[in-house]
Amino acid sequence: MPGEVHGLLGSNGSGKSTLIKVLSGFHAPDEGELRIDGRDIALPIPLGRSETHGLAFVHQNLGLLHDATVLENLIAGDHERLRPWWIDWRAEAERARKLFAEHHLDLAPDDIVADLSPVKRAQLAIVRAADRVREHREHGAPGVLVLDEPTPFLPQEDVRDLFAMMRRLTANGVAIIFVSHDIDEVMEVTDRCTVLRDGHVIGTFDTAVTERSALVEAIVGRAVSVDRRVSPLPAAAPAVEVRDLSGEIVEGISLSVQPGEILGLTGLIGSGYDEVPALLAGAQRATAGQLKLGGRSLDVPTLDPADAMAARIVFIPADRQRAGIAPDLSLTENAMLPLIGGRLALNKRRLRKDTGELIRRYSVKASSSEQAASELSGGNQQKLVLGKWLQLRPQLVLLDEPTQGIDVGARQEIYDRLLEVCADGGAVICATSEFEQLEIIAHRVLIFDRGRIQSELKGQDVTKSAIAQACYKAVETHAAE
Amino acid sequence: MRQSSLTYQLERFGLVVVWLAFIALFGVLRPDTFLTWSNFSTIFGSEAVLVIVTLGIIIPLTAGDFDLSIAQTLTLVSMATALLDARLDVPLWLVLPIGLGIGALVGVVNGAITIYFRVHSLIVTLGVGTFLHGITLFIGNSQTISGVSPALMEWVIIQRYFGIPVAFYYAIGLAAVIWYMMGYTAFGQQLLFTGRGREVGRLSGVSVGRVRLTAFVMSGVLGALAGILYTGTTGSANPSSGTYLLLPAFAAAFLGATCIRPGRFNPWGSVIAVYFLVTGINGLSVLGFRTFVQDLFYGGALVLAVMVSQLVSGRKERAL
Amino acid sequence: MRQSSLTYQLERFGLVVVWLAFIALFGVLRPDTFLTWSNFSTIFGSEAVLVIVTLGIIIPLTAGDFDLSIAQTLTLVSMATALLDARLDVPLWLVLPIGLGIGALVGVVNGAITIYFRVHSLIVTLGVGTFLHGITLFIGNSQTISGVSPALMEWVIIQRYFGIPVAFYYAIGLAAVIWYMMGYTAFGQQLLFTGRGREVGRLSGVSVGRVRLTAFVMSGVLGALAGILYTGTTGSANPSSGTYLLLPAFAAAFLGATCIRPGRFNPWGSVIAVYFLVTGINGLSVLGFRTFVQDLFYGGALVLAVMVSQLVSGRKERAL
Amino acid sequence: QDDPVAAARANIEAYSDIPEFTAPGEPFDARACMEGKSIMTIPASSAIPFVKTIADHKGELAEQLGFEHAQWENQGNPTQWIQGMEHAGNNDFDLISLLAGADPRFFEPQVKAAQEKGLKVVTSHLTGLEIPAPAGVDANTAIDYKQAGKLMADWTIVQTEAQTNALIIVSEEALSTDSLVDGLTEAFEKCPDCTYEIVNVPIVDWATRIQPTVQGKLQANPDINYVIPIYDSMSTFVTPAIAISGKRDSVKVATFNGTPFVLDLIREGTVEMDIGENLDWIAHAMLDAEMRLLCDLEPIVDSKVPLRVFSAENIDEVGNPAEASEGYGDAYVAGYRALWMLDE
Ligand SMILES: Nc1ncnc2c1ncn2[C@@H]1O[C@H](COP(=O)(O)OP(=O)(O)OP(=O)(O)O)[C@@H](O)[C@H]1O
Ligand SMILES: Nc1ncnc2c1ncn2[C@@H]1O[C@H](COP(=O)(O)OP(=O)(O)OP(=O)(O)O)[C@@H](O)[C@H]1O
Ligand SMILES: [Mg+2]
Ligand SMILES: [Mg+2]
Repeated sequence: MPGEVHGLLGSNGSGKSTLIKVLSGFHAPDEGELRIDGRDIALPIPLGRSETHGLAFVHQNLGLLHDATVLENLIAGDHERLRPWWIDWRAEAERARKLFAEHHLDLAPDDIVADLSPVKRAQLAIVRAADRVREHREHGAPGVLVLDEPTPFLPQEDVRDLFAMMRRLTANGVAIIFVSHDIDEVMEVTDRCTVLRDGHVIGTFDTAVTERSALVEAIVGRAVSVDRRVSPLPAAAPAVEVRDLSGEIVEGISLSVQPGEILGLTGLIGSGYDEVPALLAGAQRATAGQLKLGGRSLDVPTLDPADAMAARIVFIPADRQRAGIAPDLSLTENAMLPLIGGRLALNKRRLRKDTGELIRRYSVKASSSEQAASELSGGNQQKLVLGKWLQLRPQLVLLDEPTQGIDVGARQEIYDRLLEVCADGGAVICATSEFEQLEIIAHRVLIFDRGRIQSELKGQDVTKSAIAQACYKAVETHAAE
Repeated sequence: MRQSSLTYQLERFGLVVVWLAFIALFGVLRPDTFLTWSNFSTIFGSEAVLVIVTLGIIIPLTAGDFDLSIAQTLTLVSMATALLDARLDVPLWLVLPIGLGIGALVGVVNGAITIYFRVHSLIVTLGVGTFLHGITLFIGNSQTISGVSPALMEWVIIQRYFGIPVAFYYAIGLAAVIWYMMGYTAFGQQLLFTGRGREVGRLSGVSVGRVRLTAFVMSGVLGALAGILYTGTTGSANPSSGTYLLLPAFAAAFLGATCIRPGRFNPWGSVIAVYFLVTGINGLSVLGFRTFVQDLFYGGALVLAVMVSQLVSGRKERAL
Repeated sequence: MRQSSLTYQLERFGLVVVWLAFIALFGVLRPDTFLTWSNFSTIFGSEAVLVIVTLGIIIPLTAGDFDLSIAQTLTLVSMATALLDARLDVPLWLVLPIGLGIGALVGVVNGAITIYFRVHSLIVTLGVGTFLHGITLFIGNSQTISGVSPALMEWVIIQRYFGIPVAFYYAIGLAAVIWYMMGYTAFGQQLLFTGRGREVGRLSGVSVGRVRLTAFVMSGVLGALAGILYTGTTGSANPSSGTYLLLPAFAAAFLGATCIRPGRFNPWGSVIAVYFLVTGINGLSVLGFRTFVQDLFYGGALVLAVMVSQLVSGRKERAL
Repeated sequence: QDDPVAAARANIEAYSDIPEFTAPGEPFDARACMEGKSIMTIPASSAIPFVKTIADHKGELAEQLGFEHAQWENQGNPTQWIQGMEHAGNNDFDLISLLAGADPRFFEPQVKAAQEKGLKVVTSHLTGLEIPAPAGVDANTAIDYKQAGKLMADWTIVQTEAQTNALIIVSEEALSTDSLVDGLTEAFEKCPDCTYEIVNVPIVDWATRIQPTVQGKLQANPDINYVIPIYDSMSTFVTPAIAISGKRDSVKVATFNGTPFVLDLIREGTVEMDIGENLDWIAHAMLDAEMRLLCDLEPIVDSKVPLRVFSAENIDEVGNPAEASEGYGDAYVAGYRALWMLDE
């Protein structure tokens, strides 16, 4: 409907992205019809033609070319406005600067996208789609903006900005399809929402009159509690101690984790909290820092992933497609890589069997352990990655956005696994921007600001609102300065 | 601002600087012969065919595909041109479009197989190239065909401007056209997105298959054009001519991607790379070095040039 | 279950089936000469060098790198072996390690430049290869060197088992070793992750740079071994020997990746691909077809084989 | 007698007319003695027309003479030569003829193996007269390459009035190169004012190195008035180098092999002189020598295949476009028929 924000919800693999890719002409549907602004549109839509129907997209992976400049990405696919035989780069750059200024974005047309932070990339993708919609409207099309999970990369304040932008657009009659796993966001911004499960529509709800729990139930198919799942720990000697850790953003931070504890790290994007796991795992070079673990002392700047593994530290990165799994390779190969070390004789049957067990234990939906990892859905890939690392029985588990793009049901399973690690006496450090997740599983939360630890919340104080308050207090302090 | 920084400019024009340094070196050693206009016009005039082949391969390379068949396209078209012209007396205005048509057809075949069957372009173009070589041997009866009409040679190497054979200007003109196409048209952008992020390209509405096909057709046509110029340059066609241009063309394409627009295959970079390598060979020959020294120079210069370029850019990880 | 499905088995052994079909066809046409053990022993024995070169390139290919210098490594080592043995009378037990050492050194150079300077392996190995060619011309004075000691030849082609020269068994033995290495050692897995999921590998403790370097060293050593066998096969060394092998080896590597273990470079697939292509050429020679038919066959068979393999697998999108 | 120009002119004139037939040996009954015998010819490359034509003509002659002749089609790859050698060994051939560049030094062990099986292995049209048979082959039927070298030099001496300044391009790995170079240097020694420079370009590098090398040399030494590519297939790369250097009027090309396309270039004026051999004649001569070997007759070293100098004056005799076997008369056909006692 014009001027409506329509939410699209559903567990992982329920078909949200797929539906959106059908709209963009990326996939051809088996059957079905599409009506935009009362007109029937023939399916499949030829690639690149969805725009003529007034659609504009922010895809789940943003759809940016990292090797290219901001400007090149901005005008990519802008078939309507651009003359095919003459691109006036100067004029385009001017236009881009205006656009960025309008949206208060700190982007330069000449920057290479690969050098941008994830936030800026998301902003670029969103501003691109918004711009496109505006253009469509100038051409008389109704304008439909499709946002497939645009928020995981964005700090809270930018989410606000985004919502503000969405409201501006809807006020002008633009229809918006908004995909998110964050039910609060959906509750806040949408007018109606549709829930998908296994590719089927479960129902369409009027947001204003729907209970949160009803939505969750529709998504998962059963009721899920979002209650806090950890109880306070008795004080004990720390299992892990980090001293004076410095990296690209973080500067001289120290922290410690006791056995069985889940330590949450959070903050606004860019505050450096997400750097800590990568530094401690040796995935990224630290400039300084000491790590004490199980009586051993490690020099963090000289640490590389192999040393970390030897010290029974495991790291689950945020970038699943690139750093989590090798999509071309089989589940066995993906899951068993850390186990095989430098062995000269691999027992293939044994590895397959172990993988089969792992798949079962972590309830990964897969048809065979010899399947290519790319054939799994994102959530199942994440469970596989988790299984791959947790089978090492680590002393310290480092997580970076472990549930990014993961549905409510699968999240619970992941939490279960993490709690098992704690029960075995392991320590967990989890960097995430999802405050709700911290409320559920973190014993303690450190809030980062400008590369330093700004405050700490413990036990019953760990709540969504308390974390949010702490985060924004920092911003306000800066603003006051 | 990255664009205006000194390092970046050094990176962009590093190869040009090295080239000038070589010219200076040879010039000091043999000022009387090396530093003459006639020598430079020789250098510029002689490698037009290689420049065009290099320009041909960078188009599919930008789209992420290898075209190894271009050398055999060149040979086939060169042979067909010579046969049509010298043996069958077909008028030139008809020979040229036939030649280019053959090139386009080869491009369509390469593209269709690569895209429809989703086979790696390397193996497709290798196979197609070998097949074309068979056709060349067949139609030319494994012979070298000479007796090409003087008009063709006239318009390739005899005619000169500023002492440089006209073929050079064709090559430069083509480089300009491709530079414009890559940088200032929507197709150029689509080519880039196709090569660097196929998925991303499709999501932004690029018909990846069509772009790749078009790229293959373009390289086929450029290969054909190179073939026609080859015939015009040598006045004859032989069944192995193109084979030896393949590796030098790839060398120039990759070396060219380190300058002017570092990190991307680009036409001016390719042109500079070709002439940089040729200048070295020519200089060594003028100085009277034995031919194996040319190989040492060629290999050494290639590797050193990219190494230096990477050092200047701070050993940045590059897609190519 | 994908592994046991008929299509998958057909995909795995499709090339073998086509190969057998070719053998049957030639056999029907010339049963007296083609279908003889001696003919097959000729085919098997004479292409051992190509098999080893192909095995050499699939190792860096698996790790995501091209080694175009392997042909020139072969030539250089072949020349060095012949010179040391025939001209300088260095004993064989010393010549062989020197030869292999040269190969390893080339691998180190390729790897070091590619990895440290982060340059695309294509251009590095192209440059290094050309440089090696220059060295070969220099040390061999551009001559063919003959007079290699009979002992070397004895242990390459004179000695036969079941009528097939011993070189064949070396090649098969190497294929077995590489098959084991790729499939059943941690290094093989590391190689695979280096090629297909570099970041995943790195985070799992794989020292990606070392793996790539090792892959280059292995291909260098295999190139050197091929060079030594080449010298032993022909009893001589000439400055162009390897040149003919590069494109066929790449063709066989990519064709081999369509069978046995579809979608991956694999040694048995490579061996089958080499002998499939060679059987065709040999059969055509025996039947007395003109050489252009060999090219048509080679190119056509290559393209058709991968096309059919893709059709069987349902035109799956593949990394290669 | 000391006038180099006159001596050179005499030599050129001796080779400018249609050559006469000289019998290489005694007559013998070829048909009878070749009964049931077979010859395998392995050409240097079936993709080189020069070699391919000789092999084809040998096949036609063998058919007339009623014995089996096969040729091993190949693309100049030594591995293929080896396969041909083994194929011949396995299929009861009596003689292997390595034709015009299939260099037995590339595969000595196979030569030995074939000989052990009782085959005779000969090289045909590979070396100059004064070079011994390489790699232990049974016989070597040679060509007077040295004379060809002399003729190239003499031609330039005559044309420049003994003021030749030549750039000679050679490929040292080919066995015939030594003889050709010997001939060239010997002839130039008799001409005190002549200078020359020899540049080696390996065969694999012809397409990439000849053109820039010639261009560089022409720049470095503007007085060069002749380029002598000792094999005429090199001229494809030499002539554009001269054209691009803008020296088409001052630098001429003299070469050797009589390849048809180069003869056509003479008609066009791009090449000045080419020394040719009659391919059909070569086929006769090589087969003659090979048959004699199989019939246990006196072996032939000098095939007596004549050379002829082609220039603008006599180029019309080779046909248009040039044919490989035209321009040499046909006296040799009758000559060999008599020699092989076919007319009785
Ligand atoms: N090419 C394919 N062939 C068959 N099944 C596939 C293919 N690709 C994906 N699937 C299956 O489809 C399901 C969903 O995959 P998809 O990646 O779309 O999930 P998703 O909705 O994005 O889930 P997630 O939230 O976990 O990322 C998976 O169970 C997967 O096994
Ligand atoms: N190419 C494909 N072929 C077959 N099935 C596919 C293909 N791509 C995706 N699927 C399946 O379609 C289903 C829907 O995936 P989709 O990506 O739309 O999920 P989603 O709802 O967006 O999930 P998420 O929240 O994880 O993004 C998945 O189960 C996936 O396995
Ligand atoms: Mg999705
Ligand atoms: Mg998904």
